[in-house]
Formats: sequence, C-alpha cells, structure tokens
Amino acid sequence: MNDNNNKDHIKLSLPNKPEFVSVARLTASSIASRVGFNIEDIEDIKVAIGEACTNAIQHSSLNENDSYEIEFILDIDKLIINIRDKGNGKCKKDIKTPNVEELKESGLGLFIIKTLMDEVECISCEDKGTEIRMVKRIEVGV
Amino acid sequence: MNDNNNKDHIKLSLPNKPEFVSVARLTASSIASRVGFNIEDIEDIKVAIGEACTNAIQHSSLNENDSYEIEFILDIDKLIINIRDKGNGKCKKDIKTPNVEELKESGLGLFIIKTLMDEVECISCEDKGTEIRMVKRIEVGV
Amino acid sequence: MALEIKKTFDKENDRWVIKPNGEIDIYTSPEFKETLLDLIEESETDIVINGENLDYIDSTGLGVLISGLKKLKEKERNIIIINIKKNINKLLDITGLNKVFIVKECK
Amino acid sequence: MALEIKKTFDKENDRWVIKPNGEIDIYTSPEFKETLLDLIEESETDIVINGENLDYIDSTGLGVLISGLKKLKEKERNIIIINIKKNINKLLDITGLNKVFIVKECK
Ligand SMILES: Nc1ncnc2c1ncn2[C@@H]1O[C@H](COP(=O)(O)OP(=O)(O)O)[C@@H](O)[C@H]1O
Ligand SMILES: Nc1ncnc2c1ncn2[C@@H]1O[C@H](COP(=O)(O)OP(=O)(O)O)[C@@H](O)[C@H]1O
Repeated sequence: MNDNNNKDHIKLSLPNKPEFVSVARLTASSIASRVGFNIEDIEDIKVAIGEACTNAIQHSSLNENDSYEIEFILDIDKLIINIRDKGNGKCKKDIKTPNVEELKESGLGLFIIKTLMDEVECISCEDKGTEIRMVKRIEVGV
Repeated sequence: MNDNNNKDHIKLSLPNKPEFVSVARLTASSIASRVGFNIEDIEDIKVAIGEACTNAIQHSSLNENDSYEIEFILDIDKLIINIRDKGNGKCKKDIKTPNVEELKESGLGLFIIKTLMDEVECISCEDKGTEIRMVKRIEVGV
Repeated sequence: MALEIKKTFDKENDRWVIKPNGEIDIYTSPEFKETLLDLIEESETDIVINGENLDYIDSTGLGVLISGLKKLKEKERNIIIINIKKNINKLLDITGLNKVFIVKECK
Repeated sequence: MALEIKKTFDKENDRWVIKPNGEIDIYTSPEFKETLLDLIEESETDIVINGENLDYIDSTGLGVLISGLKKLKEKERNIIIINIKKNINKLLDITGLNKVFIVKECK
C-alpha cells in the first residue's frame, strides 16, 4: 500500500459494543461531507459503515473489551474505508443476493454494502481477524 | 493509568490539517451524546475539542502529513479527553485569564477550554509532543 | 434516547400500529424486537409500522421485521409499512423486502 | 461549504453588514479574515456582524474579529455584533469580549 502514503488517513477505534456504532456512522458522515460527497452518497456511506461495524461486532471475538478499527483513506476521486476486527470469523468470498422470500433474518449486511458502495471485499485472515474494505467513488462534477 | 483498563476507549487519529477539525467536533458530539451529556454540555465539549485540535495543528510540527490523536476515555461519572500531537511546542503550565482589552488576537484557546471543562492540563514533553488532557463530569441526575 | 417506540391500537381498521422514533440499529433493535414480537404474540391483527419518525434502520432492524413477519404469516396476517422515508425505502428496494412486506404511502 | 459570507451595505444606518453562514473555525477563518479586513480597508463605517446564521465560532474566528476591531479603532469605528446565538454569546461572555465589541439583540 505504498501509494497510500500521500493520502489523508483518518482512523477511528471503537469498543466492540453496539452502542458506539452510531459514533462510527456520524464520523463517517462528517468525513464524507468534508470530502465533497452529495447527500445521497453520504447516506449510502453511513449505511455501509453501519453494516460493516455491526459485522465486526457480531462475527468477531464477542469480547466487549476488544476493539475494532475503521480507517478512512481519502483519495482524490474516492473514499476507501477499511473496517478491521480481531475476531476469528470467516468471511465468504462471494457476496450473494439474498432470497428474502425465505424470510431469513440474517445475511443482508454485506449485500447492502455491495449495493451501496462501488467496491467491497471481505477478507478473513485466520487468527488475525477480518477486514471489510469498501470504496465509494466521488462523482465528477460534485 | 491502570485504572483505565475497564473503561471504554475511543480513539480518533486525524491529519494535521484544518479541514478535519470539524470531524473531531462531530465525533466528540456524538460520543458525548451517547454518554448521556445534556445539550449544553455537549456544546461545551465540542468547543473545547475544537480549541485543543486547533492548538495541536497550530503549535505542533506544522507538517501536514503528520497526524494527531484524540483519545476519549468513558468513565462512569466523567468523560476524559486527551489530544496528543507530535510537535515540539511548549505548553505553559498555568492558563491565564486573557486581557481582551489589549486586543491581542491569540491566547484565548486554553482559557476557553479551562472555562468550559471541569479540568484541563497541557503537558509538553520535549521531542515527544504535547498532550492536552481535559475532563468533563457528568452531572448527577442527567 | 436513540429509539422510542409508540404502540397504539387503530380501532377503525382493527390493527396495531407501531411508531418507532429515531434509529433502529444493532444497539436498539433488541428493544424493537421485544416490542414487535410481544405484540404479535398477544394480538391477532395485521401490524402497521408507521415510519414517519424512523430515521434509520440497519440489517439487524430489517431482520427483526422479517422475524415478525414470519410469526404473523402463521396467523395469516401481515406487516404493513407506511410513511417511510426515502432512505429507508431505498433499503427495502435494494434488498427486495418491498415485495415481502406491504409498503404503502411512501413519503 | 462550511462557511458562506454575505456582505451588504445598510444605507439607512450607513454601515456595512457581514452575515456569516455556517462555521468559523481554523479552516474557514482565513476566508473570514480576508473578507473582514478588506472591507475595513475600503470603508470608513462601523461594521455589523449579523450572527443570525452563524452556528459556531472558535478562538481563531474571535481572533479575526479582534484584529478587525483593532483596525477599526484607528478610524474610531466599531464592530457591532447582532443576532448571535446563545452558544456564541456564551463564548463572548466567558472571554470578556462582550465588553470589547458592541453586542446587541441577542437571540
Ligand atoms: N467482520 C466479519 N468477521 C467474520 N465474518 C464475517 C464478518 N462479516 C461478515 N462475515 C461473514 O459473512 C456472513 C454474511 O454477513 P452479512 O451479509 O452481514 O449477514 P449476517 O451478518 O446477517 O450474517 C456472516 O454470516 C459471516 O459469516
Ligand atoms: N498543542 C500544543 N503544542 C504546543 N504548545 C501549545 C499547544 N497548545 C497550546 N500551546 C501553547 O500555549 C499557548 C496558549 O495557547 P492558546 O491559549 O490556545 O492560545 P493561542 O493558541 O491562540 O496562542 C500557545 O501560544 C502555545 O505556546
């Protein structure tokens, strides 16, 4: 990731607790608005971050005293967001379209992120945790 | 600081650039509101954080590629906030009441923090940077 | 408070109305789940979710709605979602849940 | 934009009015400084700051107002602050700046 050196980096580290996901959403909104996204894109980013943080809490260590980290990398034409937890969960390689007619209560999170962002990747590394990496491009002329 | 182990910690790291101080303010507001402060206290915390970040940027290394860190420690009855920069500035030990009649354009920041928060300390450590540590207590019955 | 939930009985249409005020997310959805499932347990009517004051819902909140609907379907009843905001409508749309619930009167 | 600044001439009272919209902080105060000092340079009147749409000001913004006042005092003119919000009035109060500027019609 040498080419990330000259870009602005913002990091936020939060406890593995549901009550702080709203802090992640608000921080993400304010960064997205500073970077110049329009209101609809800001909302998309907020929702995507919320889902990724929820996964970090639900599928990771379940240890409330652990924390997870969100990194924002501000590129000229895009915002890159990495959410890293220290759990030992396993992310699936491909993100499927959920069949909601089956009335399954789970399995929507990554699909929602995929739909709202331009790129998503979920990478689990045994013993080290999972990283959800997502990218939202800034529309030209905004 | 062993007694901080069981408390929730939130960390935010920001580039030494004026445009991101608003992100610090918003993140602080959302944490303060989550912790249960009332609206006036949230506003005080927001202003105090803004001043501390401004100092971290103005009096530190002046290297835009450096970053500074804000740590929020959530205690039962108080919120502790540390703002750490990597500059080589020197903080004065005592925070004086400014004489504004002299029409000096600077020297208000730390005094504003002191007035709005319950405790402030500014500690410079040569070569390592400066840490502004502030505490806001949560009023009983809020 | 991040979420307040109001329950009222709509006599005219013989059904319960739930009006969540605020945000339904991983933090608040357990409370929303309790309210919704308790109501479904007790009643035999359709349930209306009035989204007028609902600012945000995430996948855990959608999951609660889905589990509610599953229980209601056993009684041949439904969840009717009214007055939802644009951002939430977008979520129902992209997940396909707008075809699973009855979604009416979008703002 | 985090800050927009409107300048208008109040003919009735023969003075310039500056109406900042948004937040004056370390990021936006250079722009505010330029607007204020340029106006002071060009004009010989009092200057009114209409704070109706000013949501936030920090010590760098207050510093700009102080440097403006210093220049105006040389011409025996003043800065008059009107319609400011409660949170900003609190800052002027605790710093003692409410005795240095003319602060009127607080909301
Ligand atoms: N941060 C993570 N750590 C480990 N596994 C994850 C993580 N995020 C997602 N997963 C895996 O991917 C699956 C799908 O995630 P998602 O679409 O968000 O649905 P849900 O979380 O409701 O199961 C999860 O069930 C889990 O197995
Ligand atoms: N983060 C910091 N690093 C180094 N020095 C600092 C820092 N914060 C404050 N100081 C010192 O304390 C002084 C007073 O700060 P302040 O009251 O905020 O006024 P101002 O920043 O306008 O000078 C500064 O001039 C500086 O010398």
